[in-house]
Amino acid sequence: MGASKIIFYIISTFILGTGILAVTATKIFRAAIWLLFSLIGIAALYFWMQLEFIAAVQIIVYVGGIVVLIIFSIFLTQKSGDEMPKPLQQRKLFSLFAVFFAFAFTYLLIHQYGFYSSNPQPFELKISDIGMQMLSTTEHGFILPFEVVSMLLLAAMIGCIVIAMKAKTE
Amino acid sequence: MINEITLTDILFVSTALFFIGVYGFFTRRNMITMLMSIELILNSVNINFVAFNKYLFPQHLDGIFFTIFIITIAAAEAAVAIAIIINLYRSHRSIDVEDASELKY
Amino acid sequence: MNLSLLIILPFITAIVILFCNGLKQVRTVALIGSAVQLIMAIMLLIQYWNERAIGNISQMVFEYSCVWFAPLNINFHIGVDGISVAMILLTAFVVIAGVLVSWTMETLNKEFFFLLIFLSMGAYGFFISLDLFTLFFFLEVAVIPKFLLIGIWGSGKKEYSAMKLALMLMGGSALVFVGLSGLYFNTNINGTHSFDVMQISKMHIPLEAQLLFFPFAFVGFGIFTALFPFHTWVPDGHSSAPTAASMFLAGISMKLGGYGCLRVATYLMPDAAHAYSWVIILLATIAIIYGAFATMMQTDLKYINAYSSVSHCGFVLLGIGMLTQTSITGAVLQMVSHGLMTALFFAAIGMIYSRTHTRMVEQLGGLLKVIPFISSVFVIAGLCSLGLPGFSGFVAEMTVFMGSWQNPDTMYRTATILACASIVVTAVYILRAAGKTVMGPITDEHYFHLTDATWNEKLAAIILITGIVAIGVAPFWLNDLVTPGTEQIMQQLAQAISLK
Amino acid sequence: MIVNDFFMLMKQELMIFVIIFILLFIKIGKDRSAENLLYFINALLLINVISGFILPSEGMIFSDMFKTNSLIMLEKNILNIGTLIISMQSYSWLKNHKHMIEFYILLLSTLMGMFFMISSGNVLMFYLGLELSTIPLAAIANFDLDKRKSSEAAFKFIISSAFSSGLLLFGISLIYGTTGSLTFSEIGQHITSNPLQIFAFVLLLAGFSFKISVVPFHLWTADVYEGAPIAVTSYLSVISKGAVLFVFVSVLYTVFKPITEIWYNMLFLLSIVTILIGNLFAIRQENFKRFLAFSSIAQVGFILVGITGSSQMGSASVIYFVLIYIFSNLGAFGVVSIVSALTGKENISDYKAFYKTNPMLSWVLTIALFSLAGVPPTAGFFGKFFLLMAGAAKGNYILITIAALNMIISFYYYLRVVKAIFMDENNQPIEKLHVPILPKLALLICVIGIVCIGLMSGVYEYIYSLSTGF
Amino acid sequence: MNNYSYISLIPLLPIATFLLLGLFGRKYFSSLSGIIGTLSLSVSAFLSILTAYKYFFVDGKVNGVFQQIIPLKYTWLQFSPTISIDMGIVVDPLSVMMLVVITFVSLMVHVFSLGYMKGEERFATYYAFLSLFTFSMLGLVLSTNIFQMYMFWELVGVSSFLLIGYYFDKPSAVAAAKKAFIVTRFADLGFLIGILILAFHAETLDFQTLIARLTDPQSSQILSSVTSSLFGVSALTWGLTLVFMGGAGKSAMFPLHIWLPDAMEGPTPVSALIHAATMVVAGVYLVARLFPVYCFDVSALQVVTYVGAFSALLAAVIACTQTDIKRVLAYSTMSQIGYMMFSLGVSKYGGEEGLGYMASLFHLFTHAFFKSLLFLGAGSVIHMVHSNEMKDMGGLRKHMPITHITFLIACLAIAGIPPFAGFFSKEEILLAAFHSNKLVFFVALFTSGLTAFYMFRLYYSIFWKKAAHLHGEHHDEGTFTMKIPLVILGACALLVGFVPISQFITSDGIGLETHIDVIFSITPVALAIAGILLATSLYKNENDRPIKISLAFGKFYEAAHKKFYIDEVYLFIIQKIIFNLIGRPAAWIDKNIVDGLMNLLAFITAEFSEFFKGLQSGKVQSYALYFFAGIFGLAVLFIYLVK
Repeated sequence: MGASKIIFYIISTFILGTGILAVTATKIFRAAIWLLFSLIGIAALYFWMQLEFIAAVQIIVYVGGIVVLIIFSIFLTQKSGDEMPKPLQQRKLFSLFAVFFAFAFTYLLIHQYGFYSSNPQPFELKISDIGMQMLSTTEHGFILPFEVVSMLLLAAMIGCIVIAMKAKTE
Repeated sequence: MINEITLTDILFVSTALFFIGVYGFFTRRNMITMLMSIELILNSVNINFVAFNKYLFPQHLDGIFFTIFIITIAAAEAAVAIAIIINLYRSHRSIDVEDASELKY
Repeated sequence: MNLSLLIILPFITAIVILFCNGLKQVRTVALIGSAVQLIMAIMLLIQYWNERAIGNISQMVFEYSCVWFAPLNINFHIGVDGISVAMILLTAFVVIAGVLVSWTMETLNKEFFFLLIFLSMGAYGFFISLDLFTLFFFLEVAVIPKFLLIGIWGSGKKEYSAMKLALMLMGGSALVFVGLSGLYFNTNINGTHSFDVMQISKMHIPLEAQLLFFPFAFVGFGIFTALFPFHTWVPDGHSSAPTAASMFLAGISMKLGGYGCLRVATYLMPDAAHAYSWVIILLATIAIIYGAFATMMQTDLKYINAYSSVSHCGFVLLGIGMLTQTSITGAVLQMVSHGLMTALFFAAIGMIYSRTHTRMVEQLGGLLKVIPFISSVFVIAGLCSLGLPGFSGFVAEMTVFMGSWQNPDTMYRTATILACASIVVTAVYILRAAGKTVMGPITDEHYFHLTDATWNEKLAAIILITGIVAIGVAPFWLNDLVTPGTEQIMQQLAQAISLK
Repeated sequence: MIVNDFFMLMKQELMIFVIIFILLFIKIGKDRSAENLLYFINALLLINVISGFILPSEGMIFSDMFKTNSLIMLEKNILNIGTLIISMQSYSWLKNHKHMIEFYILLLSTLMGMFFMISSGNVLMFYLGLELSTIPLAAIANFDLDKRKSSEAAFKFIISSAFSSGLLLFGISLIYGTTGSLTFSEIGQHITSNPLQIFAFVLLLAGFSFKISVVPFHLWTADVYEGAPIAVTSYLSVISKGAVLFVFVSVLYTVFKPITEIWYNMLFLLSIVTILIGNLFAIRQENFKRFLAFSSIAQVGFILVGITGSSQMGSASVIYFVLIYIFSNLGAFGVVSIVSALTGKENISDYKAFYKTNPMLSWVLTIALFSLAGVPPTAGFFGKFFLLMAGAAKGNYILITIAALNMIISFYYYLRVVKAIFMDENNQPIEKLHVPILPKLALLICVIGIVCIGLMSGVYEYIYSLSTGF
Repeated sequence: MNNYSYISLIPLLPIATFLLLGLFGRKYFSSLSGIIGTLSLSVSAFLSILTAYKYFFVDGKVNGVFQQIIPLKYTWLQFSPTISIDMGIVVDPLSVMMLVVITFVSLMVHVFSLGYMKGEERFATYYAFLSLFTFSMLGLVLSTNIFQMYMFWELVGVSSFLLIGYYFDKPSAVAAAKKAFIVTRFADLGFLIGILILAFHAETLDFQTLIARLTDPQSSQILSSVTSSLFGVSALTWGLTLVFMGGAGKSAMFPLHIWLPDAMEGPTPVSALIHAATMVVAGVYLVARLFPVYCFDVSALQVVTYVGAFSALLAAVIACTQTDIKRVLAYSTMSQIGYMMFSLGVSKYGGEEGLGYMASLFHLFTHAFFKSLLFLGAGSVIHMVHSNEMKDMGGLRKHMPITHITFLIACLAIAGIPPFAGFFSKEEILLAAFHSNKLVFFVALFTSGLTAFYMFRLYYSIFWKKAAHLHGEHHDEGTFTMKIPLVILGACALLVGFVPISQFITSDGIGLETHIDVIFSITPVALAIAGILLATSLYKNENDRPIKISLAFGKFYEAAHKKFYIDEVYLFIIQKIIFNLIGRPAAWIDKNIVDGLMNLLAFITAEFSEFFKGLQSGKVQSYALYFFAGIFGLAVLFIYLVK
């Protein structure tokens, strides 16, 4: 068993463990922190896959952006130490069952499919490639999605502002 | 060395994470934690894309780019969702999803 | 003659009505419009005769066809044979009478006449259609105005009745739709499908398809014509409707179904018609007998006529189901006859109701003394209904019986005898109603102050009676008009047998 | 790539882009009277509609990210028209709204998202278009800022669509993993009936179904429709649904053609369930918007029947129906929005004896409802007829029969409204409303559309000639 | 052949009168309408008599046989290439005789009504209806086609309905009219089905062809009608019996006679016309018309015989107990028609054997005169007394001499006292019965005695018994127009017995030599005289013997008085069985089951709707769960289960 494999297992366990904690923790603030850890674990996984750029983006956007946003909103809406309302027992059991079944089913399908790498071409990710492709208009160029996403961000921003601006009138 | 870990193993992680997120989405009564579950779901998809791209289709960067766009959109979505949640909190004084069930039947 | 005029004219009339002001203008326009319709219908009859006289022997005359929806091979294809001409005449008669009896309609008169005329457009369109799509189109066009007419201007539990009627008729047309689509996809003309009645009739639809879709088409149309056990919209609908709407409903609308059963179900799917004939007979006989007995128990005049319509329309279905030429001719005659007769009956009931404000048999009495004209009309309608010679009902029923008897199978014979027996029951309930209502002592002293029919009511009644008597005294013209059409249908049916 | 191409092929998107920026500048500039502004914006939208019709062109740019042809242009035009009508109808509501310009910006950006989605030749673009058409919409669903229902609706919308897009993405990732491509054309070549791919397809189908409210992915619909401002509701129910339907048909007919057998059976099942559930819920609704929500679910069931036809007729019928549906549904929503904006009443029972006070509005509403119910001579009849015929072409008469019989139930609830309007008694009917010119015009357009589109066969034939077939 | 097409005028004049009076009479010439009706009818009557003269004496016979002439016939309704209803006119001895009887009696009634109905509010309507009835009856007898006959048959029914219900504000009149119509309609149902059967086998509706085909033992038609059978009875027998059922209904034969007594609610002249001379003999006419075919089928003819004989007896017994004078006359009519029927029944086709046929029609002929006279006389009495009951009468002979005399003549005629008309015809009937069926003969003989008894019971009760105590203003016998018909008919009743009917009307058209067999006549005449004497002793003066006798008969008298409870049986069948067991359940089923099913469907839909509403709980997480379940449901279904 190689070190890489062990590292993978550790990272995986970490991601899943913290993920589970993030969705089960009784205190909301803790849940947010567990989520943070889980996202960091995912970033670690990207590192492990030697995709440093993605890992960086993961950390910057998720850890630095979204989780912070979430934590802010938690502060806005309640006290950090509050116990959250317990999930309904019945639903919990049912969801557990459903999710477990669905997971088994999905993974069975994935496992049966096999996913064999037909083309063992080495994979390398150059940041310049990303930059070039992002602004390219030719095949495998992503300038249009880029523009669309920027539009989306603009719209989302305006939307957030309008909804949030209500505070003034109150 | 990386070949010791097969793609299916990574997919196990992502799939598991996906369903953990789904579970959270089903059971969490706090809106913000529901949002957090969504993030988990999206992250698992990201792992999928990245892994597929790296293991199976290394010629192009399609999966990578998809991941990047998903991350961006997740941010936008989270922002709008949080704005709405806050707005809802103002009127409901609660972010318990069970309380937001005025519209029904 | 350009048949599309039959659609265009009512349409224009309806539109003009929308731009009128006040009852006077509205009803004048409606009357002129319906009079023009009547003239057109009569001209159509004359021109049809001319056409035949000069030796035009094509199955349909005045045919006109243009592409409507090319991708589905849907054409606006119209044309008439004798059967359609008869139905068009019937429609024109009932429409003008309907307009006349609604002469003093007070509330929302513009809408009322608009819907009436609109409804007539649907009926004309239906009868001249030779394309199943247009046929279906007009069939449904005629449903909604009924809903509104009953619901807005009706009486009693009008909303319930209107809803029931609309839903059941829609159910009928839903079934018709399935039948039509089945027919369509089982046709093959150079690789495309067709809705064209004439084309479909020339090809042989596979037997399995016929057996599958005939029930849909037949029951679907059957609902319109009060096929047992889907007749329950009839009593409620008719009794809640305002007079003119009742007249339209029973006089025209129920005929759409009979015509459809004949032209679409039987004509286009002759094998299945043979196969299912016993079911049709069974249901028709039940409708006839059971309708008659149910009528006997009614106390409301409109219910009496409505249930009797169930019974009478049973004759139409019986005639179709017997599958002999005479019986089918009889069915068509019965449609025309019942249309006129029941319209007259409803008109009379409406006139009585508008004066006495009751339709309950036991509350009425001795009206012959105070409103002799209306009462006479009532009695005449009743006599026609019970099949008195000299009126159309006799001719039609006898033709049905005579044709039915040609079918020598024991079950068919039994059905015929039972159907014949219903004429006795008919006599019972008609006389009971007439005896109590117009005869006997006057039951309410208010009745002494009633006024007899106004000119418009008289005119309406006279128009309808003219039609009834014209058929009753001289049925040969109608018979000759209809027979070539039924011969075509018989040929189709005979081919079906010979192919077996 | 030639710049000319760029302007020609993307002219509809660019037009919207320009309008959005004009609006942004206006927002930044000084305050103007809301009414003038609204006239101005509607004029812009009118120009937008007109410009869509001129100089149709065909081609692909940005490799496979964006493709267009006459059919796609037509689809976009249809959506443009719908947006214009909605905008005109919302006049009364927007006139007093503080964030009118933002509303338009967000609305138009969602429209743009739909355009990209329709034009997408690529899953990524499709996904982005989908999100662009969803997220801002969630924001404007909350535009009745001080109404709790509005926030609740927005929350339900965003959280459900986030969940659905999570599942959709999972499906896309599996498709990517099994086919190795994000391009529709390449995906289509690699699709087999492998279980994993079927699963991925189901996830994708669920994503689509969520947007077009197919049972059991429809549950958000009614709540969001009820809570959101009427303008948003009508937008959701016609424009956003229509756009996804366009894509759905083309994706099913081209990309997933190899597994037609499977999706045919799925749609068969889903359409029956959808029609049934939509109908059963519509029967019991009191709130007009909620009622229209369920009725629109049932309508989608009928559309699915048409889609199962998998033929040129199928796709043509779906597009045709969406066009008709826009006019019919907007006719109904238009009246509801006018009444709601002027009186605040949204229940069906409020409409009792509506005809006595507002005959014109009543007629418009009635005609629209009849068209939704599929009664001739309104266009809805033709739309439904062709849909069902397209479905029947496959020879599955069970489906057709069930669908046809369900029309009776749908009839019932449409007629229930008509009954309330015309027949019921009411002591306090809605008073006589003074309808501003723009909504009036919008209703007129709707009525003309409802009456003419069906009878003039040219429309259907045109769409049919453009449809690519199967 | 001479041109007889003018005969069409005979029925057309009355129908024209009907239209004229019916549409405009009330408004424009109310008092004139009687004159108009009478004039138009007198033209008809004149034409009829002219026809009779022409036919019988000028050009009827060819080679000693009266030919059937069909001067007019056109197709009215073509059912199928072979079967059609033709409207036409048949001229043969039978129809010509009927023409004369109908127009003549009708004319008398018209004239009589001028006085009797004077001052009625609906005077014009009355004449219109009379004309309609006359038209229908004339059409009936002139029919060339069995369906044409059926049509006029129905018209006769309806005009009789209108006439009986003339006093429509009297509930009893309305009920009687309804009863008459419905009972005869029920009988017509048999007629109709009979026609259908005959038409199917004979492939024609035309009398001539039909008779030709069904009497030719070699024809394919007879073969099919004899071989096909139901319940062991051949189609021919079924057809003929059912056709007879129609005749029995109109002719008030047991058990379809119940309408006739009630029908006396109509104006009395109407009874004279309808219930004495015309409509009620339609059944006899029908059987006579189809007589060759009946002769071919013995079993059907036997039915005719026994029904006729039984009705004759039954009616006579009931007549003895009735107190309403018109009802007595009604039962007497029924009894006499029974005579005619069984007389037909015992007859055979052609020659001496065909005596019954001739006798029956002879009796029809004579009966028309004296029975209408009786009714008109009764009308005259009722006009005076304003009552139908015997107890209100008595001693009227001085007050109304003409009525008295003519009534007496009629009574003698019906009792069969020579030389009055009834004697001759009854004689022939008894003779015919004697020769072929002894049972029937004895019944007839007994009935004839009874007839004499009850007629004189009637006579004495009206004109003798006690002193007249009239109250009311007018005490005269009625107008001139009322007396004239009485006198004319009285003369007829006296004389028509001498008309040599046997020369003209026979089953095969060849004249028959008849002679009065004095020896044979003694018995019936003696019996009649005995009956008269008995009546004289009981009823000439007021005494208590009748009551004693009636008590002696006990239950039997009671039963006869109550018409043997036949009405009650019918009532039971109609009320309890048809209404309660068929009608009410049908209405109930319709309301609750058939309609209920439709409502149930709606209810179920609503219930489902309620049941499913939990789906839409408002909780976004459960929405997501459904969403999730939907996906995996679909996936599992289509990956593992389908295919």
